[in-house]
Amino acid sequence: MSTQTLVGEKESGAKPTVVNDFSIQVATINGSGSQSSNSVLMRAIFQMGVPVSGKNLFPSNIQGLPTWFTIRASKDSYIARKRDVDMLVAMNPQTAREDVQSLKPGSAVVYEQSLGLDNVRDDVVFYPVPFAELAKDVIDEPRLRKLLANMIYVGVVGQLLSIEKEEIRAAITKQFKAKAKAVELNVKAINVGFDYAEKKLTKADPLEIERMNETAGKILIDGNAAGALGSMFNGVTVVTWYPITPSSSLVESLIDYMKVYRIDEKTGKATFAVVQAEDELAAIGMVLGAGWAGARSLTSTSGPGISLMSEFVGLGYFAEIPAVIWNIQRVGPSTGLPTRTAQGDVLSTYLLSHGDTKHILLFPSSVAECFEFGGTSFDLAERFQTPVFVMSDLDLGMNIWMSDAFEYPEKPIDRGKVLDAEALAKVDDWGRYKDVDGDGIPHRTLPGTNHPGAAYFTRGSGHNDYAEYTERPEDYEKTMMRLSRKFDTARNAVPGPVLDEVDGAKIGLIGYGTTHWAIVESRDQLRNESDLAASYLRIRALPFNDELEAFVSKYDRVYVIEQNRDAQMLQLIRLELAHRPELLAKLSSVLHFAGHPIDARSVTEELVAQEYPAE
Amino acid sequence: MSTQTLVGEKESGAKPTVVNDFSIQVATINGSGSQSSNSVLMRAIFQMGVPVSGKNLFPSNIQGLPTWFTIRASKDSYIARKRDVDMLVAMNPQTAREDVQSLKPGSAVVYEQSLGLDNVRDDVVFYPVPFAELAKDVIDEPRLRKLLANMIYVGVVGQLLSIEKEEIRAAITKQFKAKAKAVELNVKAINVGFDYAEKKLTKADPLEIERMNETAGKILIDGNAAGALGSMFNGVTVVTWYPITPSSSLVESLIDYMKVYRIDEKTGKATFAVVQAEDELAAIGMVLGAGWAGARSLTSTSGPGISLMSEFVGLGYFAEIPAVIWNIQRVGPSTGLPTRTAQGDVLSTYLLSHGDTKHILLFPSSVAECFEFGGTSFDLAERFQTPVFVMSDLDLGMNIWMSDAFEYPEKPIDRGKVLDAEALAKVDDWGRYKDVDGDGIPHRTLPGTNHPGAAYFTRGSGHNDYAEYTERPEDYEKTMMRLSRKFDTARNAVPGPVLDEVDGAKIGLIGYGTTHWAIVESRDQLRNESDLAASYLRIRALPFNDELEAFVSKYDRVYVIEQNRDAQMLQLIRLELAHRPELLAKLSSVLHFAGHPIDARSVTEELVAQEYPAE
Amino acid sequence: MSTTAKQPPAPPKKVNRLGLAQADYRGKPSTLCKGCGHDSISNQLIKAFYEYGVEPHRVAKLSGIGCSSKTPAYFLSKSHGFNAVHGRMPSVATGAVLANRDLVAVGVSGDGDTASIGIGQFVHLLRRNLPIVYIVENNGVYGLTKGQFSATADLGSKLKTGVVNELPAVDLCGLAVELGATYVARSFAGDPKQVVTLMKGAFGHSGTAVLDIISPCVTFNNHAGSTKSYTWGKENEELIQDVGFVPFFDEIDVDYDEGEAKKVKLHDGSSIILKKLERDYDPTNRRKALELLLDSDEKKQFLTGLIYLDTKKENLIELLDVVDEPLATLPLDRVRPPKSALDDVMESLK
Amino acid sequence: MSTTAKQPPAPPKKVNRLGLAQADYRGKPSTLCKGCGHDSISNQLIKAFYEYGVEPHRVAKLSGIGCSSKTPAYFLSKSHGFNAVHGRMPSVATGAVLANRDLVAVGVSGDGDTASIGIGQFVHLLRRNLPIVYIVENNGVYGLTKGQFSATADLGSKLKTGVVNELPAVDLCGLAVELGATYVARSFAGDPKQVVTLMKGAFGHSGTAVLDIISPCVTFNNHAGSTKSYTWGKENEELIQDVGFVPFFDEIDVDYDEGEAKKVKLHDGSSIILKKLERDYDPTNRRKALELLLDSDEKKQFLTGLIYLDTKKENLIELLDVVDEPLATLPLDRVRPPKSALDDVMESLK
Ligand SMILES: Cc1ncc(C[n+]2csc(CCOP(=O)(O)OP(=O)(O)O)c2C)c(N)n1
Ligand SMILES: Cc1ncc(C[n+]2csc(CCOP(=O)(O)OP(=O)(O)O)c2C)c(N)n1
Ligand code: SF4
Ligand code: SF4
Ligand SMILES: [Mg+2]
Ligand SMILES: [Mg+2]
Repeated sequence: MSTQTLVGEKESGAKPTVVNDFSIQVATINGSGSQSSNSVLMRAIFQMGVPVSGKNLFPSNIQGLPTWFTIRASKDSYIARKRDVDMLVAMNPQTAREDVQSLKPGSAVVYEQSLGLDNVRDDVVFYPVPFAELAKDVIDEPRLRKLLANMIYVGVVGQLLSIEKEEIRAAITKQFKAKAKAVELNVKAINVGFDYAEKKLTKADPLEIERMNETAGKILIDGNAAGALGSMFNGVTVVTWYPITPSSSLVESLIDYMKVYRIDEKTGKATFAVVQAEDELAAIGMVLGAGWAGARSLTSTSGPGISLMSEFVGLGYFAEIPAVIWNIQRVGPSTGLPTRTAQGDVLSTYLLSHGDTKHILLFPSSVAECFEFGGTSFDLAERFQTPVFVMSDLDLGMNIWMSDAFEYPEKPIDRGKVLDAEALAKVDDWGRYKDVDGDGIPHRTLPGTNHPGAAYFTRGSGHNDYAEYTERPEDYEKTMMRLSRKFDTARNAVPGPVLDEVDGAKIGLIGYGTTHWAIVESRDQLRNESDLAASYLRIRALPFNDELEAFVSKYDRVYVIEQNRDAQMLQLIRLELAHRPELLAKLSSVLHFAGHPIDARSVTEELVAQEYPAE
Repeated sequence: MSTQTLVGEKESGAKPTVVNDFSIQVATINGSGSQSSNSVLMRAIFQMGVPVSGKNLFPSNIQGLPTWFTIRASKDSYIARKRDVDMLVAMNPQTAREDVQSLKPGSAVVYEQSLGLDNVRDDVVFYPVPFAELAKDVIDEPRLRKLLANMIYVGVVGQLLSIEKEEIRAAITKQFKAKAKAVELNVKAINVGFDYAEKKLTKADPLEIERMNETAGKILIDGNAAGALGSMFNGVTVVTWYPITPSSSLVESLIDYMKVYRIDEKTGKATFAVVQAEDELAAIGMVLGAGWAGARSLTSTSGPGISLMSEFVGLGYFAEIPAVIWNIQRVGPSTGLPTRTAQGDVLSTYLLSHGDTKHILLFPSSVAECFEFGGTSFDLAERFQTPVFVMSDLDLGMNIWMSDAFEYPEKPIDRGKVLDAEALAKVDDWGRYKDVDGDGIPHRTLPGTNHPGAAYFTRGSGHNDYAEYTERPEDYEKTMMRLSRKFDTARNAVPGPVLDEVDGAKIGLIGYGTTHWAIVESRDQLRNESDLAASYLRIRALPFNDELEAFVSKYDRVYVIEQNRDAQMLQLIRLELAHRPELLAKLSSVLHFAGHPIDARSVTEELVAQEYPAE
Repeated sequence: MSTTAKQPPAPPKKVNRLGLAQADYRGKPSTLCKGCGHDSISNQLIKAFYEYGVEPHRVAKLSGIGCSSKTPAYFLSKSHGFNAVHGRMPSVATGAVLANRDLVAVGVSGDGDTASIGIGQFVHLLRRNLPIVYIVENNGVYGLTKGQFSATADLGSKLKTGVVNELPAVDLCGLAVELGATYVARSFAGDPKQVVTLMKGAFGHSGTAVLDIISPCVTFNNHAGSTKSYTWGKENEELIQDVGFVPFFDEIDVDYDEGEAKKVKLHDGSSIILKKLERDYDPTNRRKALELLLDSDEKKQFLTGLIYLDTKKENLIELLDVVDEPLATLPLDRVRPPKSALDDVMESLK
Repeated sequence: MSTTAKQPPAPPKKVNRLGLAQADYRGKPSTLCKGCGHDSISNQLIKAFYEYGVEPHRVAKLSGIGCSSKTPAYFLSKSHGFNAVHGRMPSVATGAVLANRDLVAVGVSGDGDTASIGIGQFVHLLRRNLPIVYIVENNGVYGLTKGQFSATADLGSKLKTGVVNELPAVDLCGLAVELGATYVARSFAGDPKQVVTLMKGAFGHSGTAVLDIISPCVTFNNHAGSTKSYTWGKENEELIQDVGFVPFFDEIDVDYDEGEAKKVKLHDGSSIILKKLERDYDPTNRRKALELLLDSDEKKQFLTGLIYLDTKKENLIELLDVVDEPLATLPLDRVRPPKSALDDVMESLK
């Protein structure tokens, strides 16, 4: 059932070779400084022209607990998580035995010699390395030795996989920028590892990195940084936040970028304001205040923060105030698993707040889409005068993804229906909440507008077309029906689904967000291994548009693939298609919700099991 | 189309008489002291043995804005709102003309003479009364005159409707308890009104109150007081709250009752603790702390408070802590219409908090059920170790309903699976979150339990069977699947739906909460006026059990009747029945969501329109 | 010593330095109880804005939820207003000022809105020294939800229902001085001269100006159970009980001099003691201000006047070093870096 | 003046007045960074509980979210623990104590948990004088989310990232004294003698006891950019930057006398000045306590010791006048009034 390509089997008659198609997992302890080693290793492979992706599985603490970083090399450019690990670098005594146990036969294990792992099993390849000892050759300072031991494994692994030393050196230079001493010491460590492997280890596994040309022009970036860039290049001016994993790095990246690229040349002053709020209630309150006053304003948070924002978001919906909220989803409920990924907030975010509320949600699948939605989210928030959520997740937000370089946004931004003093002068009988255009979207003015008729009173209580307080049933009903109409208008204004249909396919797959990458790969597996063609619809936003119904109509069975327990998107699809009950019987779920990013193999197995149920 | 019974038409040949079947609406200004007059009028009718109900439509301010109090007398014991008003008492100059305009022809209008309303239209009966003038005969003090003018209209209306003076006097005595001076002054006012009507007004409307015997043993009470009583008689010990309309009176009643009935005889100390919290986040936090420590603990709130509780409620779900939350729903979103009724929080409360969460919801329809669910909510919260919501609304909570007297709860309360030191000693290898019984419900211990093995650590982060911190996928999945199982167990433990099926009916109606009373009446209208038999299922809780599916299966068309814009319960029903798509086509909605309580006539009209669509 | 009824001032024929009449600063008719202290404060705001001469379109009126929080609808109809959610106005105001630093932000809140549910946001607003005039219409109760105690209710005070407040009052001025506000004053709604003066001072200040204004709730402090209850209520106790009748009161009006202590009788017959700061009091000494507040607290007096002033501390907008123009309306070319910037970043990620 | 490494104390063979060994008060192994001040405090709690002789089953450990808030798992395994949501532990603690007044409530929080997101609940906890020992493990940063400033960060302090804190620090002891806590102390995690003594005093107190304990974060205060940075870090600045490496530190240990001021060097090379209260200082004078805090603030010192004590004020449980037994476990016949009561009520509604 493996999709790994075995090369060279024929030619040499010797051990098969697995080229550019495997995962390396480094098991360490967090806070031990292995992050840069992992980056260097990944980048070196990337520089060899081989597509890579990196996933960090880290604990919710700062130091001393197990961490696994997995680098996937994939000649086919698959960048989802690969379920099986092919090479393990076992540096963590706490988990080493269990880590080794969980490998599939034939895997390779590089490990700290003193851990004595070679007695754990005999169907994997062991490469013992005395890292601690070797580190002494690199540096005297005992604390730094620990650090450099990590760099030594990069050397060892590099040698075992035939990664060119020059590329590792280049990666180090990139990692440590211009810091000569650091570069020098780390290169020294790499060499020690390389030499040791060359002299003392006998290659006995099939894994190999071979130069390709698949990464030219590509970048490596995490989704949070990409979202930050997208926001910066689309005019964000007010940013508020309260730190929470896995969302903090979005704002932290944004600050870093804006300090460089958003300082006014003439005055040296900032064209933005960032405030670390006292909590998420304050963060969203500030965003709404700023949105009301006309700024492109965003905040970024995760589950607990979303829950805390609930009351204010209802105000945003009802009083019609633009706001952008990035929800970098993590595993809930409650504090849940703060450093694990999920798509568990779809329903609760869609319906966030009491009363009849519904919100626009965007689901980026890629870092490029994080960049793109950095702008889309503002355009929609200002056009529809409502909170817009960008539903990313920990996997997308914090892991390292390969992507085409982002394209510079050439088109102007959409600031929606704002009347300035001049425009207002031309309007007869303006009312803040009047639906003049029939699309449910009224016209607004900004505070500070120098026109005697510009002022209006914003409130979360009952209001009429002129923003006056009212408790009249007919006024309330009118406002609520207009809000419904506005939401309908949004159906065709939000990014529509992306379709990839296959002639003759009997089944359809529906995915969204980070599920995408496992689906892409799984479709290939299904076709290649089970001769099963599957069309694919990727949802990019809520509310749905009609393409969903058309898609489901076409296929015999449609699987909604998502990362939560309760099949949350499937539920929304059912509601959307309730007027076509005959379609509902076609729908079922593939769920993956234990905190690790979804992988293609699990999807494929589940789909095959559902398509060909055992008698 | 009127359901009013016209009596005496035959006998006298004179004007038809409408006996014990009409609504009286008193239009005043809030803060003007008309509340007690309205109560006296309603109670007098009640004491005449005629079923009554009272609905107060009041503004969200304290003084000076229009208020309408409507008393319905119904020989058939209909206690829903009646859409049309039959007699208007117009005391408020601000709205008098509009109020008169909105009457149906033939209605009666008692009004302050100086308002000169008789030129507004000529198809209603006008009874001008110089209330301000008359009040001078009652008392000198100018401010008190305003008050007593209100009591004078009770006399006028009483005389016009043939309410026995004795019963009004008795109602006054009840209202003002033993306060001799107050009773005396008010009785004087009544007499002035009575006399005036007798001497100066000519009865020209058909309305009449005639003695019946339909209220013996009945009580008049609002749902909030009923819920308070139910809680008090079922062992509530810790109460926390933050004032918010329309929920405040639940806790305020509870305090009043407990101060009398829950003071320890021997010590004079309270067997309860009430804390006014600083906000709803604190209120729910206290409830969870108390529930964790073993108390029956409740809080009461409305929409904005529910939204603020979102984060904590997720903790309650995931860490499995009993809590009872009364959601006295009002019109949302946001601040909405704080003094208007709605059923708009069904979806958001059911799914409250981020991540995969679901909660038990109870939907009382009557004051008797508020009383009953005062106990049921605790039994369920403690049995299922989870937050339980009682979904009342402003109409039920704050209006005056007639009911059979409540029955004393004889059966013991269910405190769920709690292990004390003794029980724990008999348990082998206890784990806080172990599913020993296969029902998904684990066993808990309370802090303070004197047993070395009793302690465990409660957290909203990942935990295993032994309440230990874990980030392991398999532990997380196990916990989440157990929580799902537990929720399934609840399906048959919560109050099941109440069925009233009619032989030969082709359509079914589904209602819940206060929709009930309009449905009861509408079913009679449908049968009597349109020969349309309708079976009825009243939902009393979420999650559903299988009776829902069975019910929908039986009928050709099923209408879900509710008071929100988005057909929230219908959506949940669709999801529940998604595995039987053929049932979905049967479902449609009757919605009523402008803030006034739903009435039978509107339901009937809508159902007839949907059943017999115009060509 | 007497509290006299006050007539609403006749509209002046004059105009201010902007050529606007006082009427240009009016709002919609109030829907509060007759005699409510909050209405006095609205009138004082109208007067202060008029006299100070602020362009209405530059003002942003912000509030939370409560009777007090409704008042922004009752003044300055020509200014944008934002009635937010309960207790969270400070964050909304912060966002608005970040977006447009040219706005003159006026926040109106109640003691429940600020000291109960809102104390967290209030504390952090103070720390940030956001440029805003923040008025607390302090009546010690939740007016709009019918008279429960707030966190500024005095220890031992008693509700209509007989409930006694057993918890200490939060001193908002003390908090404000301690936590970073740079203009801190206390006054009484019935002292228009002082209130208007303090308001105008606040308009001129560029940092957080807290005005804690005692503003009696005529409805829910008028409890018959109090031994000091208002004569009329007392006599007719039996009658007015339970009927939901809200008697009309006239606004209280006081006038007293610097350094003077004045006992003011409230509608319910109870009284409070106001003590006006001496004319030569130096409000720039933080330590001194805190000590004075402790003093007056011990003497059960309300110290009125400008208690603390710091004109040197940078406000939030200055700290953030943003451009001089409103961020909200910067043109695209100033908020979208050039293509070369993206190229740069992309290069570094390759 | 020197800060010396401290060995974990050897487990004593002795037992306390309840016949329990110190080991009976231990918790699970800590997962905090080596050298974290919070671990010192956990050990001090173990020692204090042991020495004071509290039955572990009577203790309820409560916390919010943060590195500090994790610590209740690391002491007293035989006590129930509750790790609530971020910043809202006070309400959970209040509920638990209301339910069972026999519980000895120990709350552990961080400065972010208490002074940022949690300041509202903290203020109201203080007002209520809930019987609880409330420990703030104060490091001026958000440890668990990787080192952002909290509201107790000192003005002008600088993060690893170079960001400078421009906002004034909230003085939790000042707030506590002002708002109603009845036992207020400050200490330093590296001074076990003083901390343990203050903890034992707090166990004996029946009201809100706030212990503001300065507890350095070895990881996120160890910024290479500081001019005072720790020698080792300084030398190898280039290397350790960017790598996510968390160096191990030994816990800081100090010992100094009453009345003494002591400069303590922190892991990052910066230092703070602790000033121990004089032996004859009388903590029962609120006014004096507040003035002292102002003094030490002006001198940029941290005043350590028992700053304020009020043994007379009723705590929340006493105020509520509840029965002596835990409410949670009252038998049904004491919490369900008799049938006659319901009959009464029904009669009144007829
Ligand atoms: C989240 C939330 N909780 C409760 C309420 C109900 N509520 C409205 S106003 C108010 C108190 C207002 O008191 P205060 O701020 O002192 O204003 P006042 O009416 O006394 O002027 C409350 C509790 C609400 N609107 N929102
Ligand atoms: C509602 C919410 N927002 C944000 C977070 C993320 N978070 C976890 S701990 C923490 C700060 C902890 O700081 P502090 O209380 O000072 O504890 P320390 O780690 O420094 O001991 C934050 C912001 C969260 N868990 N919940
Ligand atoms: S209830 Fe009190 S605060 Fe509210 S308007 Fe009336 S007098 Fe003013
Ligand atoms: S990050 Fe700081 S506060 Fe957290 S455990 Fe490490 S040293 Fe302690
Ligand atoms: Mg108030
Ligand atoms: Mg901290």
